[in-house]
Order: sequence, then structure tokens, then C-alpha cells
Amino acid sequence: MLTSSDFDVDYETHWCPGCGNFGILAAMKDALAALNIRPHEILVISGIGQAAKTPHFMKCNYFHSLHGRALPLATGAKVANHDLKIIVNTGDGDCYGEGGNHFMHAIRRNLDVTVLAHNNRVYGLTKGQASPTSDIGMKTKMQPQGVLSDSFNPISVALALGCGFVARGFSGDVAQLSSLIQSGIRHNGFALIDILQPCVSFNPVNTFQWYKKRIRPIQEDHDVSDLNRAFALAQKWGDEIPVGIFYRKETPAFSRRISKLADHRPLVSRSYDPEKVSTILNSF
Amino acid sequence: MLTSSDFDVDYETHWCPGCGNFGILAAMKDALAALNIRPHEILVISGIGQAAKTPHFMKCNYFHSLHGRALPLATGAKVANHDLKIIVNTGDGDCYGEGGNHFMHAIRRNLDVTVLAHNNRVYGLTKGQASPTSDIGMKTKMQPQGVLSDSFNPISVALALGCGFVARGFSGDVAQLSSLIQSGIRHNGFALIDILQPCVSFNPVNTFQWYKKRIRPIQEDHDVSDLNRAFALAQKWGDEIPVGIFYRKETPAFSRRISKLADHRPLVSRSYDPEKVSTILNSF
Amino acid sequence: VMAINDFESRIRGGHSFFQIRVSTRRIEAPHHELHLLVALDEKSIRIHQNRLHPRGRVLMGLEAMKEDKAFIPVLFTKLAEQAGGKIMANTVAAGACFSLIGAPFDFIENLLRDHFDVRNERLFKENLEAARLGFDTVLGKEFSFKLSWPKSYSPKGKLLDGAKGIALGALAADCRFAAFYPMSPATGIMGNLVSMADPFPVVVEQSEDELSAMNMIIGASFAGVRAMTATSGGGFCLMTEGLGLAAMTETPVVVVDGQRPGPSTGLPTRTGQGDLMFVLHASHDEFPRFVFAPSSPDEAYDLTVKAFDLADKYQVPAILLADQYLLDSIFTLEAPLSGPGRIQKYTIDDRDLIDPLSYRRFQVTESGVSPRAVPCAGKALVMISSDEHDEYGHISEEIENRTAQMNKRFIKLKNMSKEIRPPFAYHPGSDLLLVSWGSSRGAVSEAIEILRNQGIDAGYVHFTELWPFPKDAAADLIGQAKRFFMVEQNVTSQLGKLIRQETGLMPAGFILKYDGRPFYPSDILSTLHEKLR
Amino acid sequence: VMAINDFESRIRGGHSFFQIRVSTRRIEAPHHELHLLVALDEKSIRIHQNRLHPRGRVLMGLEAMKEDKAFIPVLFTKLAEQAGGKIMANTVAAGACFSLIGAPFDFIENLLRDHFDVRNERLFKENLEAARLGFDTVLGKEFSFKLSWPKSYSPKGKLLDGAKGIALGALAADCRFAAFYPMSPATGIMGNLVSMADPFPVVVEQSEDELSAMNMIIGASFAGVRAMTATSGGGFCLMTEGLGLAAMTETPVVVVDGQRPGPSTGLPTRTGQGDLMFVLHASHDEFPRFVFAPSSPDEAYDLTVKAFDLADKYQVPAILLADQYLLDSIFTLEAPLSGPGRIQKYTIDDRDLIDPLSYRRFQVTESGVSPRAVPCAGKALVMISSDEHDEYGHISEEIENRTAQMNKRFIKLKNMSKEIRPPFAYHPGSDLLLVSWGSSRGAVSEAIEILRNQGIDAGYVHFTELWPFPKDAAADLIGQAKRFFMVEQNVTSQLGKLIRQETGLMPAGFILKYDGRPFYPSDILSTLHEKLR
Ligand SMILES: Cc1ncc(C[n+]2csc(CCOP(=O)(O)OP(=O)(O)O)c2C)c(N)n1
Ligand SMILES: Cc1ncc(C[n+]2csc(CCOP(=O)(O)OP(=O)(O)O)c2C)c(N)n1
Ligand code: SF4
Ligand code: SF4
Ligand SMILES: [Mg+2]
Ligand SMILES: [Mg+2]
Repeated sequence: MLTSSDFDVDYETHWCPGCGNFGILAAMKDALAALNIRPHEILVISGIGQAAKTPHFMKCNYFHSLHGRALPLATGAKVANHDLKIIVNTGDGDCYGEGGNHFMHAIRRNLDVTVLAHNNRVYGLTKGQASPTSDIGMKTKMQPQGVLSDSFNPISVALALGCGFVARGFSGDVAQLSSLIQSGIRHNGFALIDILQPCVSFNPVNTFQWYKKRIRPIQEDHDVSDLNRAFALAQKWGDEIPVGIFYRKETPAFSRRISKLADHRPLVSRSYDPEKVSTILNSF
Repeated sequence: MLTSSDFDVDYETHWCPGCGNFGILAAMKDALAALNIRPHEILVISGIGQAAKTPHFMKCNYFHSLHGRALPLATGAKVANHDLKIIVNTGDGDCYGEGGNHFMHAIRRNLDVTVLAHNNRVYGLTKGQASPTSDIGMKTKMQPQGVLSDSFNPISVALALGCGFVARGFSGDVAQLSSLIQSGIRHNGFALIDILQPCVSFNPVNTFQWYKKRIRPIQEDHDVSDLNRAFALAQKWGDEIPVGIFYRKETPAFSRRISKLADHRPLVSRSYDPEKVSTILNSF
Repeated sequence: VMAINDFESRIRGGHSFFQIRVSTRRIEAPHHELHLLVALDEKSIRIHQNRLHPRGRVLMGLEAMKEDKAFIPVLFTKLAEQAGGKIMANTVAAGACFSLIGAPFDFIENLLRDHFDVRNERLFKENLEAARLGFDTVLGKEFSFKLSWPKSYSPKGKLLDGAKGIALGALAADCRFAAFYPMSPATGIMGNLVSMADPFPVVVEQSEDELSAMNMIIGASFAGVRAMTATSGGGFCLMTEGLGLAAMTETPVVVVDGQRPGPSTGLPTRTGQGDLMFVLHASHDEFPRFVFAPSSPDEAYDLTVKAFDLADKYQVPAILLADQYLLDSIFTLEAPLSGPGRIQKYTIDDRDLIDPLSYRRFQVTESGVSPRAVPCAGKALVMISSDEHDEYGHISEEIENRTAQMNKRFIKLKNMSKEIRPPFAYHPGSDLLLVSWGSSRGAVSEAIEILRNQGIDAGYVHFTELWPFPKDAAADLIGQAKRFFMVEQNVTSQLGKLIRQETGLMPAGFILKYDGRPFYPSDILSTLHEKLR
Repeated sequence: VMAINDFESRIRGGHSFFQIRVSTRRIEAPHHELHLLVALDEKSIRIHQNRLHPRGRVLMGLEAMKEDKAFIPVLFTKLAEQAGGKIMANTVAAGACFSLIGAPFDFIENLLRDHFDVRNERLFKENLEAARLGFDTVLGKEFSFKLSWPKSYSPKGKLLDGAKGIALGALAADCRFAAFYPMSPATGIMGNLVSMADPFPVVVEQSEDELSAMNMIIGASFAGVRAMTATSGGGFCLMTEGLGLAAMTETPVVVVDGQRPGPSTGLPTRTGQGDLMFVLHASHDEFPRFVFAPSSPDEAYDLTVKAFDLADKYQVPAILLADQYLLDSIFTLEAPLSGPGRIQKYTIDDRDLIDPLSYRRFQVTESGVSPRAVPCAGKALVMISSDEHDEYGHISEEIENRTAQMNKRFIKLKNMSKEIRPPFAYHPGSDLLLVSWGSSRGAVSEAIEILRNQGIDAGYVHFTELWPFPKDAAADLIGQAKRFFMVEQNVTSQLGKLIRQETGLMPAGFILKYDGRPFYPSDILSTLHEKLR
């Protein structure tokens, strides 16, 4: 049996004490251990940001890439080897800001990855500017008059794009988060887990206590197959914040849609056929 | 009284005979004339594509810019001069593909522009590749196995982003389209009019006849203030395609949210104050 | 045989022409003097009439026209409609042309067969009919430049354009993933790849934008397959950040920049050589890269194969600098293309490692190349960061490590330089040397031939493998000439600057053209004569 | 006084240090030998100990430490907690430092007042307390390098860092719109702008990405206001497409590239000079641009003002090439900054036109600069296209028009070149010349001073206005020296290449550093001595 500690590494974390990222890291390790996925069997792809540093702090294969670009990298990796199990660690700025376009189109592809969006509702690594998910009115050094744009609702948008696994987690509830991550990994297709995460240094509004008071598990009787209900539920925000799975639907995942990949060995394992090359060179 | 022909120009159109863009151009001119907006009072900003060439073919100020980037340009122009009346002509690839991220964030800002998305569900100018809105399964030269990604639903996504004016038009119904455009221009804030448009050269599926058969005006009793209903309605697609206004809500537009602009003269008309500069240079 | 496509950036209408040169000698450049002009409208005539040879003829599409010494009316549009649609007016014209120059109809049939998708038999048939109608209309008309066609109608070589050359090169080089966002003139490469992909383990994905295309191929390459993308300058701009990522993470990628005139959108369907300096320096800070600019479709094939191999071998980006002229023009292939036979494996796995558990993706080695494992293929953990990293792939800010990793990346240049072939040189020790690069070679070599026939001591040096710059060979070859002139399709003579930067040699003058059209030998000669006056 | 910030790319923890040099002479570079070291942990000591002067002292944060000749324990963290939070350990340290060097406490209070937002009085108070605690702990300790502080504690000049210099320059130049996406080290520019914006008609907008930031400012400039953005190399990559748009549409923009080491994410919080060639050639095809690399905060101010003016005057992009060292380091300002007084209006309106209805935005003129109207300000229609366009702004594919518009854009270079100041030269006719650019001027000039004091005939030529390249001045000045060495913070000596390309002159050697840290005069001297051995 694997345990969380099988994913431990020496490399010192770079996060502030009390940061919600620790909870997310713990939940990831726990989920992988529970699913019996060993460190060398997992690939983590991340962008740039505090969230995106996550894979440095656990034992795994990783590609810590560019701000906003984790999903295209994951897409390419998946084409090369559709047997890869890919988790994406990304921030709210990384995923919904710089990477917003890829977010939309990776969902359209139903790319089979599990996206953990560390949603601290602020730009952490660059020291506290507003992020797409910052509350309207939230004051920061760069937004002294408060944020002016409507807050981005990742759940609504993912639903509008037809995402087949849409969930919200909280970094303060590691056990529940681990179980969401497990469901996400088991889901064949794009799984979005937007994770509410306090940033103790730059988000003085949405603190651990603030969330603790508001978070409500989605009720058991919520029908996760009803898109319109899920959308309505996604509009709930404020005194009560629903956490859990909003919506599930299985449609063929990205690599199942590509006939060259579905039911075939991964491209990376196929062999080069010089005959075929000669044939085509002689055929035109 | 202005008429459509006040917007006529000598410059020859570049479009194929029978292209839906002609209907959109006609509706635009008609709408502007009806609103008594004169050619020099309107600014059209467009990206790159067949759709984006539109302003060349009518009398107006225009900035025919980069593929995907019309909305950021419009944002900057609006900051410089919030009295500008801006229409954006953009294609489905331009707006939802290359420009997808700007689309989302311009809606979050509630940028006060009227977006005419010429949705021919294909890349016209580059000769017929799939666009984000192409039907899944549609075959093209570049997608000989058919499109594999889920079709992008602009109405759903705009709703999920809280867009305050969400409508669908049809290039084949110039009168109704003109009236939608007029409503869009009158709306204070981001107005999306996704316009179904046949492309006679590269979209053999979604033809004029195909649309004609399916298009249904949104029923009078549809409550345009109900987001959840609008979302449910947006899921309708197939034998019946609803056309008209899905949703309306007025929240302060972009330039009203910026205290430096709201209730002030446009930045472009303000004067330079060397005194204030001296003050700040001496104050630190 | 060669043909260039010259069309405006519109779908229908506009002024387009398709120029064909036929010769029994090998030809590689368009010609300025026209023997045969096909004009679909009056505008064409206005524009091209002064280039018409005295005994040349014009196939003219206007109803009202009467036949005379020069003009032959051919109702292109009408005949096209008869065959199935106006859009085939071009095909009617092609049929008429070949008829006039005395080609057998089989030849045209073959061309069309080549051009149309096998799956679209109807389109082929209709076009064949269109060609036939054009062919018959002109059959037997007088023409001074009729060619004698060999019994066997098929040309000695096959026909190949640059786009197909690159696509074939990619397949031959075992490219398994191509991501792209459509952009003229690069789309054709991907179109060819898609249409030939079937038997191969290769996936072609259209991305949402160029940022995505670039990062997709980095992801694929990281995961172990060869990968490429193709775009034009505007899309390449969007790829520059990813180019730096590939470099920093030492992930091999092949990127095609199909140049067209800019800045910005510019002339989307025309040709130019304005991106050399940009691709040489694209992305912030510095890293080694390969840059190749093929001069013909078969060389495009060869250099594509080479680019894939070298990118993989050195774990660096390789850039193919093509242009619209090269990509869209059809040339006869003299020698058949041949595949590499086998693909060198440059990755390692657990079996190659003494201790997979302590695998270091960025191990400092003498050559700068570190053993490259792929993720999830064994116990070796592959850890990659775009931040400056230590040998393991962890973020590191240490001074010594930074310098070591930077040096490790740069030391590769030593061996990379050895992979570069010297520029092609023809009478480099002449009084008068032309220096050029990329797709203009044909025009330059013809111009030189003409000069030499006029008794002028002229030669040329032509670059196709541009970076790492073949400094010594360049200095040596160009240095032999009394003086040299740069021939380039840009305003500032970018290769000229590069040559001065790298060798200190300074051109005596410049023959520059940046109107979006390819070089004609006559362009070169007339500008040269001006300069020499 | 000057101070540089040296911190890792993390929020808390990691190894950071803040280096301060104080002198009664004007100083402009960090110094390699340390008189006073503040160490929050043992690591700092390990790293820096060998640079400590024999009589230097170390303020040490470890509990277990005893005071001795070198070490003075100061419980930074504990004292910080006492004042209100661990995060203020740095402030405690600063208080202690100033105490040791004999500064009056008022001086520190003033610094803090400057540094903290007026709206956040609590933060200021807490930090003041923290500084006080540090100050008191060290008060009266022995230190060989105590400074005598003038009665009036305020330094002769004000304190300015490059980020603030640029922000002030933007305000003085009447910048009315700034769009940005956060990226170190450029964010500070925007932070300064935001905090000073209140009284000015300027809007600062955070965009969703750099593509957007760049295009936003083009939109704003098009609509008639001066606009800027600031980013670092990675973000600049994403702006290259927009840069070409600005160029093609002749829309003035000012773009700051705050360099940091790459490639890719690299060392986000450190400094380098790796982007010169990139910004010179960024974006496909060719167009004129200005590129300035200020060497100090006050010059950053001046060149920002100049960049705005010239961009507007010539309707071209102007790029400010800064770096982390320049942006984050605080220098004393010798002379007060002064505003331009008035802003030249370079746009026109209907009243300036004979016939507004036939207005041509891209009219071909002798200077290449066309009358620029703004949209919806009159009857003149402003029509702009990123496609190659005719004088009116309509798409045009005509050969003559293309060449005319390309020439029109390029002819501007003639007058643009006249705006460029020659490089700064100090004893250029020496035996030994150092050639440098951008932020390293201070280090270079100190190194030269030292050499001259040692009796060596040395001088330097320092470039800050880099493009259009001051070719003649450069050739003239550098050409006077017996030999010259390039001093640059990159691997390939980018300015060295540029100099050779433009003047043919070749450096005798290179002093290159690319570890992410700024040049110390001692770096230069020691490498130089090695080379000369
Ligand atoms: C192209 C680019 N732009 C900007 C940056 C600078 N940057 C690094 S992280 C970051 C945002 C971090 O916010 P988020 O994604 O929410 O992650 P967090 O740090 O909050 O976890 C930014 C803007 C970058 N690295 N690359
Ligand atoms: C950065 C960039 N990438 C690609 C292109 C090439 N391109 C021009 S128009 C276009 C798509 C056109 O499709 P759409 O936006 O739907 O407009 P349509 O032509 O169908 O009206 C593309 C990909 C470009 N101009 N710029
Ligand atoms: S800045 Fe915020 S998100 Fe980043 S490590 Fe600190 S607490 Fe966590
Ligand atoms: S290609 Fe399609 S969209 Fe473009 S002009 Fe022709 S019909 Fe219209
Ligand atoms: Mg965040
Ligand atoms: Mg379209």
C-alpha cells in the first residue's frame, strides 16, 4: 500500500506558512496513494505561479512550464502518450487569466486530465494583484479603488463549455478534496476541480475562516446529470458556497476521439516504418 | 434622415457572391441609419478574417487589426475616449478561437461595445478549416475525419460570464438583425450578437436553407431577465434554433466603473497640467 | 516545369494569376518576360501587357473580344459553368494554356489527378471537364513558343511544391505530432500532412491559437515523439515565448516560419524574406538554435529531415524559414526523394541508467547534451522547469548553477556548428558575386548564367543553412570575390548585416525587393545594371 | 546612496538580501567587498563571508550566536514579531544597519514614510516600530565604517529607483493609459504609476494577458492618448505581434521590457541584458523603432519622456530596455527632475485639413510621417488596416503601393537617427576601452576610475540610445581606442555583435556575466586582469 509519504521529497517548499497550497499538496498525495498510483506513474504539468510550483514539492514526473500554458502542453503530451495520467496544477491567474483560451478549448476537446485550479483569488507569486476570480471591489496595491471587473465563475463557464466533470473543493478540507481528486482522476475526460484556497499574504478577504463559515457540501439530492440545475447551483455564492461535484457526464475523451489513438498503442511506443516512407515518396 | 446608402463606399467587397456577410453589412448600415448615427460618428474595430474586412466596405472610422485582438483594441480606445460608439466585427475564429481569452475578459469588464460575431462556423479567409463553432463531425480538408471537439456555444458561455446583452441573429433576416443591432448599440455595456451566417464556399452543411428551416424567433414570453432560463434556452440547438435576445441585464458599463472616466470628459479631451507634474516631481 | 501561384487574399474574385514556365532545361525561377498571358479580366492585361513578348499571345476571358495576332478569346467563366461551376475558370485557363503550348491532354489529366483529393472524385471529374473545354477551344491555334513534348508525357521528375516537400520530410523524419493554427502560407504544409497522414503514426491537431500549437508540440516532444508546427510571421510572434520554453527545457521542436510580407498582416498571400533576423533572435535571452532556409522543394524535404534529426540530437529548437513562393510553387523534382531508412533514437530509459532513481535530466556534460528520458517510461523521474534549474530539474537560484546550466546549453554550439553545410558557391572568386539565401536561388543562378553568357565574370554564394552561421566558410567564399552584392527580399538586407556581423565583410551594394513578389532573374539583372552604371 | 534588492522568486523565506552602499561621493554600482552584512540565516553567511572586509561586521539573526569582533546578534524575527509580524524582519534589519552606520533615526523614518502607502498608516507604524527595535539593539556598537551624517539628515538628492523613474517619466510625458499584465521586474513601474496616478488624467488597467495589454495600448493611442505597457521578456514575446501592428498602423506606443535572465521563466527576480537583439528585431518583417536602455533612474525618467515624444512624433513604437537591477535599485538623485513643461501635439483634426472628406491617414510624405487624425473627432474618417494598405487605409495588393508604403515607413529613419544622442564617452582614445550599455554604467565607470588611478590608460563608451544605432558616433568614438572590450550581461555580447554589424569594429575581448546578478566593479576588473594576463 502506498501512503502520502511515498511522495515526499527533500526539496524545501517555497510557500508561506499557512498557505492553502499545503492542503492541496496533501490532498494530492493522499489521492494518489489511495488510487495506488506510484510517483513514477504520474505526470504533473503546471504553469507558472505559486500553485504551479506544486510538483517541485512532491515525488513525480513533472513539467513546470509557462504561465498559462499547462493545458496545451498536456494536450501534446497526451497525444504522444495517451496512457499518461496527467494532473495539472494551475493558479486562478494561470488557468483563467493568461491561460483562459486554452482552458476553454481543452474542455471542448475533453482532454483527459485532472485540473486542480488553486483558486486563491489573487496573483500570489507576483505579490498580490487582482486575479480573474477576485471579488469585485477587492482592494489590492494595483487596484486601490477595488477590482472593477465581474468575478470569473469557473464553474459556470466550465458548465457552459460542456465540461464533463465540474467540481469545487476547499484546501482546508483535505479529506474531501482528496476524494474529489480521486473522482477527477478516475473520470475519463476533462475534470475541473476549482479549489478555494486562502492566500495568507495577499488575500486578506477570503481567509480560511471566511471560507470555513460559508462552505456547504452540495446536497446529496443534487442531480449531477442535470446541466441546467448545475448551472443554477453554480450561481450560488456569498453566505453559502456549495462545494462538491456540480456536474458529471461521460463523453468520449480526447484520445478516444482520435482514431489514430483510440484502441491503439501510444504513439511514443509505435515504430518507424521506412517502407511506408518509401511508398509515399514514390507514390506522387 | 440617414439611410443605408449614406454608408456606401466605392471600395469593392472581397466576398463571394451569396456570402452571408452581405446581409450583415446591410443590417449594420440599416441599424446605424435608423439610430441616426452618421459615418464619422461610428468606430468599427475588427480583427482579421472575412468578417473582419466588413468595415472596409462601408463608410466609417475603422481599425482593421489583428486576428483575435479586436476587443483589447476596443478596450483601449474606450479608455481614451469613452464617448466613442464602437462596433466590433469579428468572425467565429477571430472571436472565440484566437480571441477567446479577450472575449471572456471583455465581458467581465462589461466593455461597452456591440460585438457582431459573424458566425459562419468555419474559417473562411483561410479557406475552410474548422472553427470553434463548427459542428462536431463536420468534415473539412484539414479535418477529414470530421471535427472532434465539442462545438463552442457562444450564447452559453456569454451567459456564464454574466454578459448583460446576449442575442443571436441570422444574416438571412436583415430586418430582424438590424433591430438586434440597434438594441445592442443602445445597450450600455457588452452586447453580444452571435450571427449565424452561411459561408457558401466552405461550409456546405450550415447553408442558408439549412438555417431557414430551423430558425425560430425566441418566444415573446421568454423572460430575458432570468439567467437560468436563458441558459436552458441556449442549450436548444438542432431542429429548432432560437433567434433573438436571450438575456438582458444592465450593470455599470466599463467606463462607468472607472472613476477617472465616469462623469468626466474623455481622457483624449483633457488637458496636460505641467503644474501637477512639477508637484509630483518635487514631492518625493 | 515550375509554376507559381499569385493570388490575392480573397476567396473569389480579385486579380489572380498562375504563372507557368516550361523548359527542357531545369528552371528554378519565374521569368519576367511573358510568352503567354492568361487574363481573366482587363485589369490583368493592363498590368502585364508591357511584359508580353512581341510574338506572345494572350488568352482573354472577355466576351466582347475578337481574336487577333495577340488575343485569343476563351470564355473561361462560361466554359467553367458548363463544366460545373464558375470557380473552375482557372482550370479552363490551364487547359487552354497547355493546349497552346502543345501539351498532350494526358499531361493535364495527370496534373489534376495529382492535385485533387482522391476522395473527391466529383471535383476531379468536373475539373477535368473544365480543362478539356479550355483545351479544345485553343487546340491548333498558332503559338511561337510551342514546345515539343516527349512521347512519354510525364515530366522527367515529379512535381513538388515546398509545402509538400516539408510535409514529406516530416513523415520521413518520423514526425508523430503536428499542431497548427491556420495561417497562409503555412497551412498548405499541414494540409499536405493531413492528406498523407493515414498510413503513419502521426496526429495533426488544429489548435485554438499559435500559443497553444507551440506548447502542444513541446508537450508531445517532452513525452517522447517528434513534433512540429508551421505558421507565418504573425503566428511565429505568438510562438516566441514557447520557443524559449523549448530551449530552456531542452525539448526538441521543429517550427516552420512560412514568410510573407509584413509588418503585421501585410500581404497574406505573397512572399518575402523579412523574418531572418527575427527568427535568429526570437524569444528573450539567449540559446542555441538551428535555422535553415531551403531554396527549393526538394531541399525543403532534405532540410526538414535534417532539422528533425538535429533538433532531437541536440535537444534544441530547429526553425525552417520558408516563404510563400517556396511553399506554393511547383517545381519538377530532378532526383527522387529518399527516406533516411532509420531514425536515430536519442532518448534513453532506465536500462541506460546506472541508477534511475537519481536521474538528472539536466546533467552537465561535456557536449552540453544530457541524457533525455521520457516521463512515465520507467522509474527515472523526469523533472522539468522553465525556471533556471539544477541538474535534477528543480528551481535553483544559485550563481554557480546558473552559470553552469547556461554554459551547458551554450557549449552545444560547438558540435552544432559542425553539422552545418557551407553555403553553395558558384564561381565565388569572380569579380562580381551575388549573395543570397532561401528561395531565391533559382532566380540568382539564372541571373548569373545570363551574366556569364554575356562574358561577365560573375558568381554567387547562396545560403540555406543559416545558423549556427557558417562563419569560416562564408568568410572564405565571399572573401574571394572582388565585390559582392546582396540579393534579398527585404528592406534592410538582413543576411548582409549578418555577414558583416559574423565575418566583417561588407557588401558593395544591395539588390533588394520587397513588393511581395518573387525575384525574377530580370529584376536582379536590371537592378544590378543600375548599380553598376 | 544606492541599494539593490536581491531576492528569490518566492514570497517568504528563501535567501534574500538587501545591499546598501553609502558614500559621500556619488556612487552608481554595487560593490563586491562588504563592510556590513545582514544575515537572516547561516546560509547568508556562508555565501557572503568571503566578501567581508577584515573590519566588516555581520548582523546575525541566529539566537545561539554570541557577539564577537565580527558578529552582532540581532533577533530580527523576534523583534519583528514584537512590532507586529515576522514579515517585518527586514525592517528590523534595516533599522539595525542604519544605526550601525550612524544614521539618525529620522532618516529611516523618512525612508519608510516614502515607501509605504499613505493610506496604510498601520503598516507604516508597525514598520517604524520594527525599525526602532532594530535601531536600538545596535545603537553604540563599534563599526569602522560609520559615516558622518550631515546635520540635515536628508540626503543631498532624493532617492529614486528605475521603476519610479519610468513611472514619473510617463506622467511627465502625459501618458494617459497604461495597460499591463503583472510580471517581475516590470510590475513595480505600474505599481508606482498606480500609486501616483490620482491627480492625473491617466487610467491603469490590468489586462488578462500581455497580448491584450499590448493591443489595448494600441487602441488607446489610436484613439488619441499616449499609452504604454511594461513587461519582462516572456511577456514581451507575447507583445511582438502587437508591436508589428503598431508599426504597420503607425500608431505610437511605448513599451518597457524589464529584462531578467532567461531563457523562458529563468530567474524571475534577477537581472540580465539578454534581450537587446530580440527587441531590435522583434516582430516579423521590418520597421523602424526606437530602443533606449537607460543607465540610471534619472536617465530612465528622461528617456521615458523622450520615448513618448518620439513615438508620437514619428508614429512608431519606442522600446525602453530596462532590467531588474535598474528598476529595483534605489539611487540618490543628484539633480531634481524637471517636467517638459508642455506636450507637443502631433495629431491633427478637420481644421488642419483642406478637405477632411478625402483624408488619407497613410499619405505618402517626404518625411514618411503622415498627418494623424483621431477617430470620431471630425468628418475626417480614420481608416486603418494591418494589411498592407493604400494611403486611405484600404487593403491594397498593388506592387507600386506596397513599395511606396514600405518606403514611406522606412524613410522616417532618416530623421529618427538625428534624434539619437551619441554614446557617453570618457577617455575614448585610451589604450583600453570598455564598451557597455544600459544599467551597468555605474559599475563600468567605477572600474575605469580604479584603473586610471592605477595609472592605466583606460576609458569607456557607454550606450543608452541604441536604435537607430548611432553608427557614426560609435565608429568614431570606439575607433579611437587601441582596443576595446565589451562589458555585457549576456552570453554572446549582443552589443558587440551590433557594433561589428554597424561599424565593422571588432572587440578585443569580452567581459560577460550572466548569473543574474548585477556587475560589480570588481567583476569587471578581475575578468579584465585575467584577459590581459
Ligand atoms: C507570460 C507571463 N506573464 C506574466 C508572468 C508573471 N507571473 C508569474 S506567476 C503570475 C500569476 C500568479 O497568479 P496565479 O496564477 O493565480 O498563481 P498563484 O501564484 O496565485 O498561485 C504571473 C502574472 C509570467 N511568468 N509569464
Ligand atoms: C495570428 C494569426 N493567426 C492566423 C491568421 C490567419 N487567419 C486569418 S483569418 C483566420 C480565420 C478566419 O476565420 P474567422 O475568424 O471565422 O473569420 P471568417 O473568415 O470565417 O469570417 C485565420 C486563421 C492570422 N491572420 N493571424
Ligand atoms: S503568497 Fe499566498 S499563495 Fe503564495 S505561498 Fe504565500 S500564501 Fe500561498
Ligand atoms: S469564403 Fe465564406 S465567409 Fe468568406 S466571403 Fe466566401 S462565402 Fe463569405
Ligand atoms: Mg492565484
Ligand atoms: Mg468564420
